[in-house]
Amino acid sequence: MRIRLFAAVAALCLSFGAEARTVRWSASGDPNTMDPHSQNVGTVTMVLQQVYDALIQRTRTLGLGPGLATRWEQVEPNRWRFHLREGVRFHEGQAFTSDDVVFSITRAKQPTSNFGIYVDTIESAVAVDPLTVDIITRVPDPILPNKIASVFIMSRGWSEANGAARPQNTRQREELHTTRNTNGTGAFRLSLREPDVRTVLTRNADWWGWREEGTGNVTEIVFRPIASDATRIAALLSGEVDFVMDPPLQDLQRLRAAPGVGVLEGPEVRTIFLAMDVARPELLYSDVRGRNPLADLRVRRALYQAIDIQAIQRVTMRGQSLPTGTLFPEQVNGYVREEDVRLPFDAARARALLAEAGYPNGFEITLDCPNNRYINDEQICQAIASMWTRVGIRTRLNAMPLGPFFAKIQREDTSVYLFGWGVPTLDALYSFQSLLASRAGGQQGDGIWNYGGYSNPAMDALINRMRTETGDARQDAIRQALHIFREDVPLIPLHHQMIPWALRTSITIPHMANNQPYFRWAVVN
Amino acid sequence: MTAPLLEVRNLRVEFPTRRGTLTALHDVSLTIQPGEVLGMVGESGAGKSMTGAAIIGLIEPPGRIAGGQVLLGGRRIDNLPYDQMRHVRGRQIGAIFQDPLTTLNPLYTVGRQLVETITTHLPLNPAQARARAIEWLELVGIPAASQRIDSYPHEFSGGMRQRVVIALALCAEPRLIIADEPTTALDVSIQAQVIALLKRLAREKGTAMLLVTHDMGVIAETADRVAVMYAGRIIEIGPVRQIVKHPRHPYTEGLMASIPPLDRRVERLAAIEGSMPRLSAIPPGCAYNPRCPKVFGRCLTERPELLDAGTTQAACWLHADG
Amino acid sequence: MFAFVISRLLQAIPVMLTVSFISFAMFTYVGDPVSIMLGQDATEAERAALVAQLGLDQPFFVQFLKFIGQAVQGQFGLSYRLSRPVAELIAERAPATLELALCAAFIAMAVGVPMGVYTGLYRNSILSRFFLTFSLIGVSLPTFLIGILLILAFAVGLGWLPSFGRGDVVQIGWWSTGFLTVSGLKAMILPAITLGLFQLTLIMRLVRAEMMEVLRTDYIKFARARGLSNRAINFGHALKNTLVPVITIAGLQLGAIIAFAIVTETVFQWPGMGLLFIQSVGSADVPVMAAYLMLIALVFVTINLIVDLLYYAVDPRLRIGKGAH
Amino acid sequence: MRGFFDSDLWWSFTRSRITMASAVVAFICIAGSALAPLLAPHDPFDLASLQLMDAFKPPVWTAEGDATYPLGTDDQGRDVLSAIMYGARVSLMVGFSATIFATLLGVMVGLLAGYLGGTTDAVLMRVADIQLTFPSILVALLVDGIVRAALPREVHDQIALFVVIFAIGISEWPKFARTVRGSTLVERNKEYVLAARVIGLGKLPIMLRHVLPNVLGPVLVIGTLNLALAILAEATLSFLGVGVPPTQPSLGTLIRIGNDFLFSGEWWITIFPGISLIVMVLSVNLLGDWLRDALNPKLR
Repeated sequence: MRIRLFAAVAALCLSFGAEARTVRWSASGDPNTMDPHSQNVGTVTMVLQQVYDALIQRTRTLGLGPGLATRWEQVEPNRWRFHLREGVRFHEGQAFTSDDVVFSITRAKQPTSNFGIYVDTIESAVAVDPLTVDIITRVPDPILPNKIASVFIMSRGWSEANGAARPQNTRQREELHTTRNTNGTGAFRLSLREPDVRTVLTRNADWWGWREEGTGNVTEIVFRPIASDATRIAALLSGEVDFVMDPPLQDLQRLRAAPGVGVLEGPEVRTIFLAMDVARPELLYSDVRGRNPLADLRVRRALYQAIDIQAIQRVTMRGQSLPTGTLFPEQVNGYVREEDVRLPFDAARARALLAEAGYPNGFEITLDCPNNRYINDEQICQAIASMWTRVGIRTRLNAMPLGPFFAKIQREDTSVYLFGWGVPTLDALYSFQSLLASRAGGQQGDGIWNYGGYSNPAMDALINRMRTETGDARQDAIRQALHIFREDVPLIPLHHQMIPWALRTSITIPHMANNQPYFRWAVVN
Repeated sequence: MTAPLLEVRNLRVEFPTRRGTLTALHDVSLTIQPGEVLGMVGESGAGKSMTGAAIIGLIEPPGRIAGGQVLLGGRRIDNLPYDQMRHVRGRQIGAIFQDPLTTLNPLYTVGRQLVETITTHLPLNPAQARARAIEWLELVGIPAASQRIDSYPHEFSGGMRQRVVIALALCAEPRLIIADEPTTALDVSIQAQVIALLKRLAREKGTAMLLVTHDMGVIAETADRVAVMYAGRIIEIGPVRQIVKHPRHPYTEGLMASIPPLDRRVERLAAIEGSMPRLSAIPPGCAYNPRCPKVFGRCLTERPELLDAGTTQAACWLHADG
Repeated sequence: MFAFVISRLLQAIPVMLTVSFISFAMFTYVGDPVSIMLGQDATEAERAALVAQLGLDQPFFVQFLKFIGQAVQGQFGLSYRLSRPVAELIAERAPATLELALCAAFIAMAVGVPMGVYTGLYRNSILSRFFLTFSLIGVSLPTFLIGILLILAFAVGLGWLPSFGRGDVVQIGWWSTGFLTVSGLKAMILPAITLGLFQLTLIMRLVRAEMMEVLRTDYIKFARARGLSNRAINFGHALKNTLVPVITIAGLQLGAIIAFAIVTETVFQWPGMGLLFIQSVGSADVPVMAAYLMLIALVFVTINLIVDLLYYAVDPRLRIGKGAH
Repeated sequence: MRGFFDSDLWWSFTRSRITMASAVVAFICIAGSALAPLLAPHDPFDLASLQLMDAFKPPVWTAEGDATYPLGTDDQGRDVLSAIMYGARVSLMVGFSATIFATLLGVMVGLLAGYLGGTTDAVLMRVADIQLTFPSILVALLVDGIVRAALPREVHDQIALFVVIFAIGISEWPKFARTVRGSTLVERNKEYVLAARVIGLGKLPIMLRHVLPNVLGPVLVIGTLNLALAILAEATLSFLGVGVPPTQPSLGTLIRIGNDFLFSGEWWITIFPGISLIVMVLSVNLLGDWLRDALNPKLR
């Protein structure tokens, strides 16, 4: 009897030892929905990509690997065929079929979806048989797989049964079943969701991917948002949290020194830059009347050369940035090292350029800046405001939270603003198309984030070539576009962000340049 | 002469203030025999109440007894530690304050206040104490005492409340009562009843009493002897009849002249000119000299001690060689 | 007794009406719900349809009555920020705030009253001076600074206590409690101290002032003259009379604690109503603000009622109604 | 003035070393912040003078300190001492303005209620009672929240300072109103008021002449203690991020910003503003305490 009891206790201990592998994870923001097609925001994706799979999944090196599709091919210029994985089931038991893929792609195309950019070229999705899907595009789309890797697959039956056949419309303040519930095929399932408080994910033992090489042992993920930087770091240091995705830069030194805590460093595929209103005849927020100084290349160069990027890198970013002179970092397909050259920091030259352009006494301008979106965004803006003021461009800083900031720039109610751009497709076109293509007359998705109104026919032509051409011809178009970017200064590039992650040394997880933790590869000791 | 119940010798009370020390009582000496009623009169601020408070050791800080002695039944009590003095208060010396509205704790029933006083001092259990409390309420003339015992103070009228206070002061059967203006706050119609009650109980129980008042009429009716205070000193002390009929100190004379006589009509009452000096501005010599109609040279420079003046003692140079 | 409660309840009605009016005004006129719900590119027809649908074209009083009707049922619509029913959001967070407030109030009373009594009784002792200095510093320290310093010392420096959140909670029906787990209790300590400290010093100073006032009264002097023991005088007569006004203020302070929880919850990321409220103020989430206001008003009215009843129980003068004096 | 130095107030002032010390400290705070533009070693608002490379300099007495920046610099190379002086200026300005606003409003309402009596009195005091039920910080937050929701962002930023003053002021007036009303009621029934009315003098001038002097003491005490509360309220609002605009940082704003650097070793960015705030509020509180004791003979 006693022996049996002992054995039972021992077994219990063992099973605990073997199974309870919890990662307590924190970041400043909480996902504002659990709907996989509603908000294309990192804070939402970081949770949902644990729960939902896409047809194609990112590999550890951000390459493309099989996901719910085991292989795919471009059968015609306008038609891609995906062969689906067999025997996959959703967390609530529904079998995964091609019908779900068709449904999910259609859902992502709905107007209430925020994922349009990933499905913009798609005409339709057709189920060929239960395990084969064809995606038909309006134009040949060489980078469709890159985009489709960001579209999560839902169950048609579950979504329709729960009245969530279209994505939640966050603009109209509605709540759908999908706002708080999930039903994916992914490595983890959502077991508790308390918005703003905590989100608990538990291991989906049936996930198809566990059989593969290099998967981890995490059984439970507890995510708690902690908005205050100081509190978040205190929680990590005191052992209440294991993994902080966005540690404040000023605390890195201390975190590195703390016992049991380490910092994983690495670049992010995100470039921080300043965008300017170059289109209006007169700026909205400036004292210059009758003309737009920012339309003048000399003024743009003056603004550029007034910025001491090294100081920002060293002091404001504490070394956690890669100053750049180009539009995207080297991980992105199309990167050209020769074009990644900054105009040098030269305050005297900046003043001279201003005088040359007819502003010997400088002018006044308002810099719009988010204060909780990018790493040290407001501090960067403060530093730039002071640098610009020193060469005569008296800068008023208008820093605000992400929500109002995005609303403001989307109204084009701005003259200069700080912005950051990540490239989830890891292809140059995504950046050029969104940021620099003319807004008027272009294709869907052109210039959707080009709120400065930059318009250059040469650039538009090159972007069109990127869309359809392949191989060296395409690379040549990218090279030329990057050269125009460098010469014409449509945006003032600052740096690529580094994204240090802070975590207990008992945890290993691959650092990803898309700033997404993939807990399927995490190991807890 | 029997041994006095209370003897106060050269009592001196001081108040340190920011502008130097004020002396509230100078050299106050008096005796009270068992069963005797000593009246104490004087203007407000003369030190009457202070004397009473000093005797039961309840001078408010920062005031303190700076000199002299208080003896009760031959035992010195002014220097007793708090816990021993506590057994003197209530048990040996009872006290009655001026305003019955404020002397009773509003949150406790009168019964509870009586019972706690009784059980503090007498070896009675709560039930016995309660019975005793009811007796006392009856004794002081509270109608339906056995019911009213559970009433709160605010449920009684002013006169009734003072009766409750008297019961409280007497319930542990002290040998001396210090009654500090017990009727001042009451309606005139009730004053006489309360005084009569006090007098009757004191006599029945053989309790001595220090009756502090500024009402000479009450003194004349109740007291055996009278002490007159002025500016912190006793300036005349003697049997009540003598003081009333033949005051020896000019101040006492003035005081007596201000009493409306009951037996004849007068055109106007004599009032003493001026007012008592503040403690911080007592003139040299006799403190009464600025107001005294009979002032002469010596009064301005030397202060008179209590001198025998016939049947009383008076602190006045008029009796220097008397 | 019954009449007393009824009269107090009747007095609460204008308060609640006023507050609901403010809420309603906020809800209706601040932040233009139509624009918020439709976005900027809506047509005039769409606007008109929504106006009719929301009943915004109806007379003012009809709207107000409807608002009250819905408020009574706890319906405040969806949060602009979180797209979830406001009532649900608040119900989820209320237990956290209430538990925190109760703990803080307990600390404030359990420590503040004895300290106040002590400093009132022994005015010049060294300990009293120490307490008084402590209390002055206490009222001069902003709550958020206390919280930051406590985290720095006990969470980061010593690592004894958690720095944020509620720890593990146990769900009892709709109520989530942190009292039943070790981590929940540990998580409570720092926030409760932070929140309670300011109130503690207030209560201590109040009790001290009242105590000194009471000790000067005639009935205390008379009690001394009756030879009662110090213990009976200080802790019976004096304390009981001191506590009458203290109950009132302390009751009101519970309200203040719930309000100040906003600050503490921000510092400690305590998932309560205060944190929800401050996030709503930051993003102009009017439905949450309006609902929070109503709820707080309700809590305050309730607290006031309880305070009155306590008063009634403690002070016999109130029991026979007015005109007793 | 001689009368003042003769008075009990002055006497009790000279008796208490703590009070004198706090008066000196309060004076230094007020003078230092009022004259910040003249006294501060740097102008923290002059963007052109900021050198990013000078950021995060520790205080002068540490190994890497720089005499140019006695208390070190913040993340933008701003001199912490100057920032504190300018910040205290905003804090005190808001505190004083809010308190004066509350005092004027409270005294006016109190006089009116006490003087008019009847329904006006009942209504005004009921409003005060209701508001007193709500903690002032909540009222201030609500006022700020409503204004924030009602006005466009840009407009709100421009008037944010006034919103904060208004919000804090409006949350504190009932205390004043109650005190003044009480005194007014007492005075109203005094004989000289009745007499003056009989000879045809207006009641209001009498009330003003006689009531105001009588309530001056309590109002001064409440006002002083309230100043401390108002400064704390402003700091709290600014710490919560809903207070003064970031372009005019107060001590609370500085603490909030510095809070980010508290754990990373750059403690001076938050500790010095924190200490300044505490010292300032403490000295005002001590003065208020002394004033209350000195004006309230019962407590002596």
